[in-house]
Amino acid sequence: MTTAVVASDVAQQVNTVMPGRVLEATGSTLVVRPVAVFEVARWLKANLGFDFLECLTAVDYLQHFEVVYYLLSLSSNQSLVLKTRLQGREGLQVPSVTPLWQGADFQEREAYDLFGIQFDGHPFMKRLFLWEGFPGYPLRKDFL
Amino acid sequence: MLAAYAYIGIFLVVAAVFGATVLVLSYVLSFVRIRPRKPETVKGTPYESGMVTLGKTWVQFNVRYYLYALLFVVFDVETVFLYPWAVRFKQLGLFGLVEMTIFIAILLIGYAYAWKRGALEW
Amino acid sequence: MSQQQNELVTEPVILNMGPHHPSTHGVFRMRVALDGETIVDMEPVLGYLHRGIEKLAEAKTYVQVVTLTDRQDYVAAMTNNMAYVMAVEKLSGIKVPERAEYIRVIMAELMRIASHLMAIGFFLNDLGVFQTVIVYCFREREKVLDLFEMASGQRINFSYMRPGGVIQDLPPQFIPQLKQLLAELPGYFDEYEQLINENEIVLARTKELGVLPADKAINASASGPVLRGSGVAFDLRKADPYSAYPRFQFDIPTGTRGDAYDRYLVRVAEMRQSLRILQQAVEQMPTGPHRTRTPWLIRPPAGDAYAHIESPKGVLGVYLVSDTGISPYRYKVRPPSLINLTTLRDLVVGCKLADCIVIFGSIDVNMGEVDR
Amino acid sequence: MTAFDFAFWVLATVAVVAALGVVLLRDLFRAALLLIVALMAVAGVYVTLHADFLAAVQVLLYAGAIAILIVFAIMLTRDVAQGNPFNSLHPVALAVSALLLVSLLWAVLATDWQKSFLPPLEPTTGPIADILFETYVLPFEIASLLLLAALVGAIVLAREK
Amino acid sequence: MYGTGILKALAVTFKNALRPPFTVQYPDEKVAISLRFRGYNFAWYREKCTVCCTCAKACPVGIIYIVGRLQPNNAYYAERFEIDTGRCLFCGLCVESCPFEAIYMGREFEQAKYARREEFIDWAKKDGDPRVPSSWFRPCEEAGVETHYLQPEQRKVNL
Amino acid sequence: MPRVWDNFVYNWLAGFLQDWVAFLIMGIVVMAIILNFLALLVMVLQYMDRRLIARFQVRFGPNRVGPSGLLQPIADTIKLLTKEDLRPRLADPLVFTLAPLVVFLGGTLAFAVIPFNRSGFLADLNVGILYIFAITSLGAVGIFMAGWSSNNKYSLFGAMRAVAQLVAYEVPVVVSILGVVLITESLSLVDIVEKRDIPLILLQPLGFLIYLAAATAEVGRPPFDLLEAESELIAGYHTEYNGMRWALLQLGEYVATFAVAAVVTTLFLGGWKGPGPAVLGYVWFMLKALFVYLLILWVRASLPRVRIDQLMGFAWKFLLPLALLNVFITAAEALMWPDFPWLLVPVNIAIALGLVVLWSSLFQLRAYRKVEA
Amino acid sequence: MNVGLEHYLALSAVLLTIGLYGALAKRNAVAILMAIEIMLNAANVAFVAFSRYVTPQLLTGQVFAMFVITVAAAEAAVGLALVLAIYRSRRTVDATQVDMLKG
Repeated sequence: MTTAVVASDVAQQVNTVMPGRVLEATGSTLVVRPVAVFEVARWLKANLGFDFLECLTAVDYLQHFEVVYYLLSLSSNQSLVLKTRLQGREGLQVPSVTPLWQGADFQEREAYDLFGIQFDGHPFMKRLFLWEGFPGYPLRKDFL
Repeated sequence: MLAAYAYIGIFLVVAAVFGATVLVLSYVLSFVRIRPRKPETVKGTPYESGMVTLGKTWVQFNVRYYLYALLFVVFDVETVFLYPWAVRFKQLGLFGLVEMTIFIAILLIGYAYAWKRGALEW
Repeated sequence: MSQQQNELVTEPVILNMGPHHPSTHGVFRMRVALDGETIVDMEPVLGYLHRGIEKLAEAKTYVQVVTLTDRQDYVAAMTNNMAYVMAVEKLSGIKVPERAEYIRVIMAELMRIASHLMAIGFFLNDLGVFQTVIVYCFREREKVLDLFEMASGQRINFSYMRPGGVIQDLPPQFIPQLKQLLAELPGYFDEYEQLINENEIVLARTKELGVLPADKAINASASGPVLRGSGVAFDLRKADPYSAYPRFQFDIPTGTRGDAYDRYLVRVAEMRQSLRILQQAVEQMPTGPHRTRTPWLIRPPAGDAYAHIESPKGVLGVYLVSDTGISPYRYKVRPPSLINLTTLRDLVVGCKLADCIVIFGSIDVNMGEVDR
Repeated sequence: MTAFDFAFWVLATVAVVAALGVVLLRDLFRAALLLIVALMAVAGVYVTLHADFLAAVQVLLYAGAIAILIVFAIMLTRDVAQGNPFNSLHPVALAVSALLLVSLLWAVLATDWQKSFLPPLEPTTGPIADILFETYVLPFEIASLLLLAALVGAIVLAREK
Repeated sequence: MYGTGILKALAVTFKNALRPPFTVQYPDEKVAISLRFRGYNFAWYREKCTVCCTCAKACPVGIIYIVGRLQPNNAYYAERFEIDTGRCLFCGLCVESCPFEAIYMGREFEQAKYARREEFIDWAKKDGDPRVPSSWFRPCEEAGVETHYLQPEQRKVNL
Repeated sequence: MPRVWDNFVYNWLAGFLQDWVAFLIMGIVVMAIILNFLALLVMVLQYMDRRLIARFQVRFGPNRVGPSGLLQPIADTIKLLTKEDLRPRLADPLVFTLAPLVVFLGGTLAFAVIPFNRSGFLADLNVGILYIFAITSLGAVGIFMAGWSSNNKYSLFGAMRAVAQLVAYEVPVVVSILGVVLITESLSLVDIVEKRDIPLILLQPLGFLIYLAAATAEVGRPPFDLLEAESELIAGYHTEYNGMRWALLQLGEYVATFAVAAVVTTLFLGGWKGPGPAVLGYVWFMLKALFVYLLILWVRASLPRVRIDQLMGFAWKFLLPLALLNVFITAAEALMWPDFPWLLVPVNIAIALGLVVLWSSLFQLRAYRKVEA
Repeated sequence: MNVGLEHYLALSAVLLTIGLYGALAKRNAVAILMAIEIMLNAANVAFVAFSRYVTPQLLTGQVFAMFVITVAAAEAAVGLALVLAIYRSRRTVDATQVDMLKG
């Protein structure tokens, strides 16, 4: 049975190494600052063994966008939800985690395609499903 | 003997006419409105999985094709010598066998060389 | 390779493989750069089947979305249904009766068999067997689909599961026929193995081809037979047991080398394990209600939920966000096919044109799921 | 005119026209195809000379092998698009060739050839073998050496590395 | 090894060549479909329908079109009950949602028409037509009907 | 003069016409019969193809047109005749049109020398075998023309593969027949059939296997159908062809395949020989040839396609050495037992099996993936 | 006039001339090789014609023709390989531009 790690414990550990990155920790959900995503993810991968990025997605909450990373550790069979919140609607930028997990490649491109979130450091930030020049980002709540 | 070849020559002509007739027949059918003829730009484009062709079609090809052709030419020449040998083998006897063994052996050196140098790899 | 050596070889041909190509399993497009027959670069181009299911779901009620999930992975719709209703149940805290869990497991395992049969058939088709294996595989798949039709009334788009259970109990003829199928199928699987496993040409074409090392597979978030073919025994049915799976005995078949042949072997072995699970499920089948009563319009509490199951293609996750409305605020699918495709470029570069098709076939993607 | 004469004239015409096409056509690929036609016509000429084994060899080797080698070379050197132009020596070459043709024809017609009127041998395969493997053993073995040398040399020249 | 695998493969195809075909001659021969088959030809019962329009609301693609008229006895009378079967998903949510069991899926599958508009069918005008209701979601319909589907082995094979 | 013409019709014609006119009329009539027979044969073969493949795949195959779908080939022909004529705009029009003709001729001309019966042949050449090899390689030139002129990348790949295949398999084909020539001391197909009473497959089992494999490859039949590999190249060299031109290409391909079957029958299976009166020779020949064709078909229904490098490797590293060995073994046998007694049959079969096993353990058709340095 | 030795020799001469003209006047090295093949064929025609008309019972001419074909094959293989090698280093098959020995 995959156990969900207690986020507050993780938050404590992260805070000792990199203070001020974690915004919130409830249940198994760790919310971090957008700029810190890559650092925290790297730390999580290296220290807690989260080697499997199961799911990466984004949600439009109108006031902010939330990028959700569902992490899995195959060795210890633990899961953790990493979230980050991007304020505003234009010029959204998050560091890409593709260098850490190749599996983020298409998922980040999909998020860019459908939400317009730029992932800095992604090697090939192009639209995935829609063609270049498609107007707008269809999964945003203000699209149509 | 020449008569046999004459038949083949006539056969060549008749077969060519037969093939051409089939093509012409199909062509003629387009005049009697049985075969449609509605040219369109898209119909004239080469099929490439439904996308527009990218880049040139007639591009330079890999040299490996040439190496194979090379080997082929050499061994084809060899087989050409083998046939008269095979026909007269029983008269030639052991001497013929030795002769051909030397011939093939020399060529096999080349074959082994080609194999070793990777000409037989794709 | 230095510039000097490369001089006569350069000038790659750019070739479009797809979208209208006989062996791209739908509408996948690969833009391939070839040097002679060798692939020097490849770029997958997706989106030819993008229907915006995630956007559509935001305007449908929770129950109506079930009909959309049928159309994601249309060769394995039952598992899509299951992942979705599990997410809804998780989100709104609906309990599922025991019998419904068993029915779901039976359906999911039958679906796995049906999907793997199709994968094997098309894999062999990509290898160039003139349609023969695919016809055999479809013969067996039809029998599975007959069972589905018996239970749900449809052969492809089942819409069989509902939050809280399944729409309708199994018909009385179902279990006898399932038992008959369970008795028949191993013989057919033996036949495939006889046809394929030792065939020298198949071995020559698939062994050591498209090798995906375990660490790379994990890093690329590959899942399903692709991951297990690389030797990682990761299966959500064991790792995070859901539904009635904790009650069944089965093994996780894994490969050793991670090549195309291993992925094929894993699929066949998984079908046999599925038969094992089905056998146990049929024997243990409890009685009781097939569904808890749920309101027609479900209004889950605000929040999000992520449910994942082991679909035939890999880890199928559904992420649902609710704003207490009658339709999902956000419906996101983690499509295993799409993410398994991540490694395709690395696997394909350096191979021959023909291998490219085989590797793609061995990954077994479904474009409906990739593009959604 | 006998059927034999007719065959000769047809074949000779085809051979000459195709050969002219090889030289004159701008499209190198078509020129190569015409070369095959010319070689086949020459094979036909061999047949009229009762050399049927040689004719088969001609088709097998020339039209089947050497022509394919040439086609490959055309594809590999990618100059099909540029065509098959003449060089600056074109007029000189024409003059030299014309001179040669005239002198050769004069030689052919002026000489009193010692013809024999014995019937030709038939079939030819066996006698060829006799000559090849008894009289010309050494040239035959040397031919294999030549082929070996050609093979090795060509592989050395054509390899990528 | 040594080509034995190839021989085995040939043996398998030969063995299968001796089996009867598993496909059917479709227009002449039809495989029986299951009782729950969710197919074409919706069975709609006017007498049960109260024109509550639940089915129209439940339809994920919104292709059910109902016009009702209030009768003197304070009941609604359906003047039109149209389903654009050309766009139908055959999901059966209309059946599932109907509180009065007035609509059933049909068990037909030959749906081809010559024009799209012919797929737009007003079931209210087909009152007298024979109905082939599917038992999907209405298990009561299952009683008394047997043979679920035809086994290929039971079929008479003509080559 | 072949005996098939030496009949009463010819005598009757020669009675009031000039000799060569009678000859010509007779020739054209016989040839027209052969050509129409070939066209009809292709229809039968195609029908057989589809029906039998369907049997291997546990389905029906064409069965709607006519009784048991017998009229399907005719329906197809009518359809192909009335197809719109399409040619890619940038294609080379002349070569594009001529290519199907060349392919057709390459297949058809081989039948000029194949003896269907003791006297049932058009011409008996002293170099019959060489003639067949020379002519069938012409078909590859036609395929190359077709692929090249289509201005389509898939076609071009198919064309290159076709020539590569020809280049690889011509040599094993030619060498594998040498054993037969050694035994019969003749290149004439009629002589070869007449010479020995037992089918040569018994004396030359290895040669038979090599020839069948290599000739299948040369005409591009599965598992060596790389030139039109539908899972990779869509349709290969004939991607851009349709209508009657395509039909002619297909005709040529089927005829070439049947030519392989006919050559196998003639060289290895004893040609027209069989019990019964002389007229039955035709029947025996056709039965044997169709049986060989059936073998090719069966393989097609069962086996996957090999890859291009494996294809070439198979020809050069497997078939060619074996064929050469076969030649020398046969030559040694011819030296020791010039009459090839019956005793040699089991010996040769054992040698063939042993060599195949030995060679396949030396050379495994292993997957080969080039590791880039 | 019946076709005899002179006709064949004349055909040989014409083919030789065409080949020579092509070999001298062409820019493309592959085209030059093709012209040379025609010349070799012309020589072969002469060989076989002599063999037929001068020594009909002795096929030395035909054997010579076979050797010529062998040489032609070797020549084509090496020649085309040379062309390829030159093409590799010079990116051209224009024989007039190939002046390697000049350095």
